[in-house]
Amino acid sequence: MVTKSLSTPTEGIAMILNVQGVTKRFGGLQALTNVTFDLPEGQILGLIGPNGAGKTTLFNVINGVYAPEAGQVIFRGRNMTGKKPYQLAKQGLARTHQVVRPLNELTVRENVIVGACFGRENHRLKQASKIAEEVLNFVGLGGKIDQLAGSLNITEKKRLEMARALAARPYLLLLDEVLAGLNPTEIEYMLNIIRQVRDGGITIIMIEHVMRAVMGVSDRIIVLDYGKQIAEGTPQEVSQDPRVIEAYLGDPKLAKKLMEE
Amino acid sequence: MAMLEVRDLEAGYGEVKILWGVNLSLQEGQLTALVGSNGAGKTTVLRSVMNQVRPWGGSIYFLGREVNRISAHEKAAMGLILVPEARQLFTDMTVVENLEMGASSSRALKHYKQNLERVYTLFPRLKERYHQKAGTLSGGEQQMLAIARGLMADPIVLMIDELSLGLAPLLTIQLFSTLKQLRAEGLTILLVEQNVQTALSISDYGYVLSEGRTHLEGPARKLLNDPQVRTAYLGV
Amino acid sequence: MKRLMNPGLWITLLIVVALGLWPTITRNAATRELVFTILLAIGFASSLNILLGYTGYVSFGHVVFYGLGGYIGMYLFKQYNSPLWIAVPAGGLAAGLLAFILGKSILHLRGGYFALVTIGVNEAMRAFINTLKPFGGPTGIELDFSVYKPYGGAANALWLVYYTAFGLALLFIIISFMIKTSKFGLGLLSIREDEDAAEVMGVIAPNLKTWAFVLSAILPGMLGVLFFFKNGNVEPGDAFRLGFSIENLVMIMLGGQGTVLGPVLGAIVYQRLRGLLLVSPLFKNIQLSVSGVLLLVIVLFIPVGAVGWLRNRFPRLRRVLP
Amino acid sequence: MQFGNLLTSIVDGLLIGAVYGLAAMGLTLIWGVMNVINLAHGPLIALGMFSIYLLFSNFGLNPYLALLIAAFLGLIFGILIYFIAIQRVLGASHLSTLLATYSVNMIIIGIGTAIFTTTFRNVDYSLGNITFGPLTVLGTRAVAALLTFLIAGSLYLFLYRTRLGKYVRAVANNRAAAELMGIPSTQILALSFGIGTMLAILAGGLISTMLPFTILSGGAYELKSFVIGVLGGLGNPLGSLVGGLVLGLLEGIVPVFMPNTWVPVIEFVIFILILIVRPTGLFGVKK
Repeated sequence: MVTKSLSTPTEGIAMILNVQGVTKRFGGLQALTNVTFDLPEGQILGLIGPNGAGKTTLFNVINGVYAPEAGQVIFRGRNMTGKKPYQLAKQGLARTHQVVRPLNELTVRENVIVGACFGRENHRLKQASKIAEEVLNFVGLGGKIDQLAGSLNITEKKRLEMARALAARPYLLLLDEVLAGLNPTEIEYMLNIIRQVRDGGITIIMIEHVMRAVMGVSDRIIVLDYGKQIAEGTPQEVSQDPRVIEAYLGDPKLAKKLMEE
Repeated sequence: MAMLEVRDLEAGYGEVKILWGVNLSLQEGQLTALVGSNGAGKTTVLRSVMNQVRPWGGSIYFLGREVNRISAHEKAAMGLILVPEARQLFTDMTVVENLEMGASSSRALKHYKQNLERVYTLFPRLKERYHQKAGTLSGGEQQMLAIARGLMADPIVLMIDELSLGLAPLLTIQLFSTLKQLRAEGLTILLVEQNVQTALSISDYGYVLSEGRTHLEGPARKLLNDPQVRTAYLGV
Repeated sequence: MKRLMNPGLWITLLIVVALGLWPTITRNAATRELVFTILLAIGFASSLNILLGYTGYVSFGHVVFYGLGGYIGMYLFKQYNSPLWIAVPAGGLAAGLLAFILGKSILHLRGGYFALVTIGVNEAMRAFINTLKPFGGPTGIELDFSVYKPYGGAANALWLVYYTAFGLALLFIIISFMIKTSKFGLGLLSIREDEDAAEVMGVIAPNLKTWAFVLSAILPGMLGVLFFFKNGNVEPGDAFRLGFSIENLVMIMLGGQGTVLGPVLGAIVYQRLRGLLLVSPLFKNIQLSVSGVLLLVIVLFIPVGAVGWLRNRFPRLRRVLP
Repeated sequence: MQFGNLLTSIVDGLLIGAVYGLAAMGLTLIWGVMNVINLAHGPLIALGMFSIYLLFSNFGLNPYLALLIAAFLGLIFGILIYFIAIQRVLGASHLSTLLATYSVNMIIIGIGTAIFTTTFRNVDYSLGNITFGPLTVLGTRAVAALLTFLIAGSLYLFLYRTRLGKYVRAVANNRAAAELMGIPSTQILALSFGIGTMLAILAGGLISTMLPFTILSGGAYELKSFVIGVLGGLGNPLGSLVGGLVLGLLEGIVPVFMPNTWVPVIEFVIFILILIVRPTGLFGVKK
């Protein structure tokens, strides 16, 4: 099984990521306000919140697409604030994108080879090709290996993004809505992959809207709303939190007020 | 007669199918809500109704006429107006210019003066800032301008995508009550929202979209208390 | 070197070898001149393809490397009586150096802005050399007939230049192929497809782009030396003619950008077509217009070029035609 | 150098600079509205020169009256080019739009060369000299600059005061939203290309009354238009006028201190530096 070889030694409760007071603005919009959390190695952290809450922006700050106005991102003990995405990739951070970004004119295999070649382990083409095959079989794309990435359907493209990220053999994996648009069977399949990856020792942060799934798989959950952390805890704790329910379904009091008017 | 009717709509991007059979029917003078979680395909419904995404299958009727192949600007000229997601204002142009651009069909031009006055009454803030560039407005003001621009087009049916997205609760209340007022004046409105409770609380009728299909429908108050809606969202 | 066993590479090389040996068989100076022009185009287009086709950056002013190389070579011939085997690499080196400096400063620009700035660089260079006394200013550098003496006279020197261009074209086709099938090349292709996504996967785009730029500049620099040595003189207007870059872009488009065979086929077809139009009494005067119509048809209807079209039409050819 | 000469040189530079600005306006309008770098701009300027030349030399028309006719023909021609060569590649890669416009360049230059050859022509028309104290300027230059300001002013009024002009700005700003508001964006884009072409024709026409030219002369003005466009902000047609004046001033002053041949070096180095540091131009709007 490929996940065995992905494992890295875990040392007690070492923190793989510390996000400290991260703040990010876009023009007048306050996208993130003072976001702070620590992530222990080997956990799955669920990141939830309504549309536009700043979840993807947080990912973009963690992996260096945006530099934050304030705060720090410490990855595996190193301050990586303001570093470029490729520098973080080389340090062992991989991610998938909310809107899939396949390299369309390259084959599925080549897409994954890019991940293996330029990620943390810096493989040669030949070795990378082997890794690509393994990882593609692991995510269930073994049969499409020589197709152009552009010709895959959305489910397959999501798996391809996953495979590309895994081929880099990261320490930390950021998953941005890998379940969105999948049917229940496909969601189950993907969750199974995610659990196996975690069991292989890779730490995961996942942004997800499919609640049943994220509640089932996460060790801990952070809820963002308007760029602020409004709740944090185990899935049970979070799902009981009135603020979370409010953030998702809207304010019942507000609704009542509107009805009375 | 239904003002806008969507039957078995199918659509997608590239080879990816997003909508698998959407049905909607807007009754005259009613406020209808289309709700659904992120990624359910709400925006795609609106985009295909306007032909910004070409429908793959199904039919769209506006005022009883089949309009599948009619381009967006012609539909707008007929009075079918979409206030798009993320506002899509003309950010380099002033507030009043944005409003002027709203009234670009000959239909809308006829009522330009009245509509402008009505919009300024609804949103006095816009009158104060009429000479400011739209891009420099706050999020709430931008949303007001987006709705106002839509109203300037003299809509017969007004569709609004994600009205409350990124807005503070107080502003949301304000805008929702404006919608109630417009409905009271007889405008037919389709409200597309992620925020279920608030959206359903002001609507007459509601549809719940899930995985590209209309999943549930019914009078808004009934849906509001339907446990299935909650399940569809939180999964708990 | 197993990957060198690719049939597509050998087809490409075979075509160029057959073309290159044609004047050797006919021993005809006119044929040689014709084929020399084609080989020049093959080399230039194949080099530019590394940047345009593999990396996805449109360099409109690529002729700047050709012109600079030409001037450096001519200066060495004139001032130091330098032999060809020093001047040619020197031209390539100068072009590579310029590309390196430029790469570090302009490759952060994307799309149209990059294309614009390369035009600006070419024009600035042309204007600068126009003022440069050691390079002869507006009149440029003219060689005495005596420079051809060490090569056994002008006739022999012309053959020598021809074979050098031939050899370099072959060499750079192999290099272009090696790049495309290497890890470096895969990095370039990923930048072409989606630069931001590539960086997220760890591709150090700024460095890779710079090296692609340098590699695409070296051969044009060397070819510049050969051409102007043969020509006997160089002037700013000839050395930095913007149209020359664009003609090469057209060849790449015609054959298929991003493929190894594409630029070669494109160069042959374009140059032959141009030759035919020039001698046709009907089209002689509007040769440029006919080429323009042709270009427009390609851009509007087959933007992937001939080889790209074949690859899309017959997916099996993807392996055979790299 | 005497003060009078310097002054004349500067004023001359400014007068010509204004016309450069007019030439750049068309280029930058098209860039701003549809994000296309029009490489056919130079030949279009040359067509402007030859239209005036033909109407003046063959029909004896007053050059300024000829300008009016040429402008109208330019508008129609531009709309035609849009539908034939541009519409299909809009939104495609930059290489596609660049080469599509370049193919138009080749077609015009090819036919133009076949008809007119590349010998120099000039519109033999004079308005005498105008003298103010130590300053003497050619009448045609003064009129050309005056007309440029008039045209720039009209363009401003069109874009900011007329409904149609506002549609152009709306489509440039957000094409999808314009469609949703009932603005027929395709027609507006075609019109914009027509206006951009018309401005090139007008600039060419004015230049033809000042300087001799060939069918290839447009190329130099196209390059200047790039420099001006970047100076004034690509996509900001009125910034072009300022950019043109700056360039003209530069061309007026530089020759006083160093050989004339340094002018293009300085121009293009400025061009490159601005692009590297601030690609949206000095007065550019952020896209």
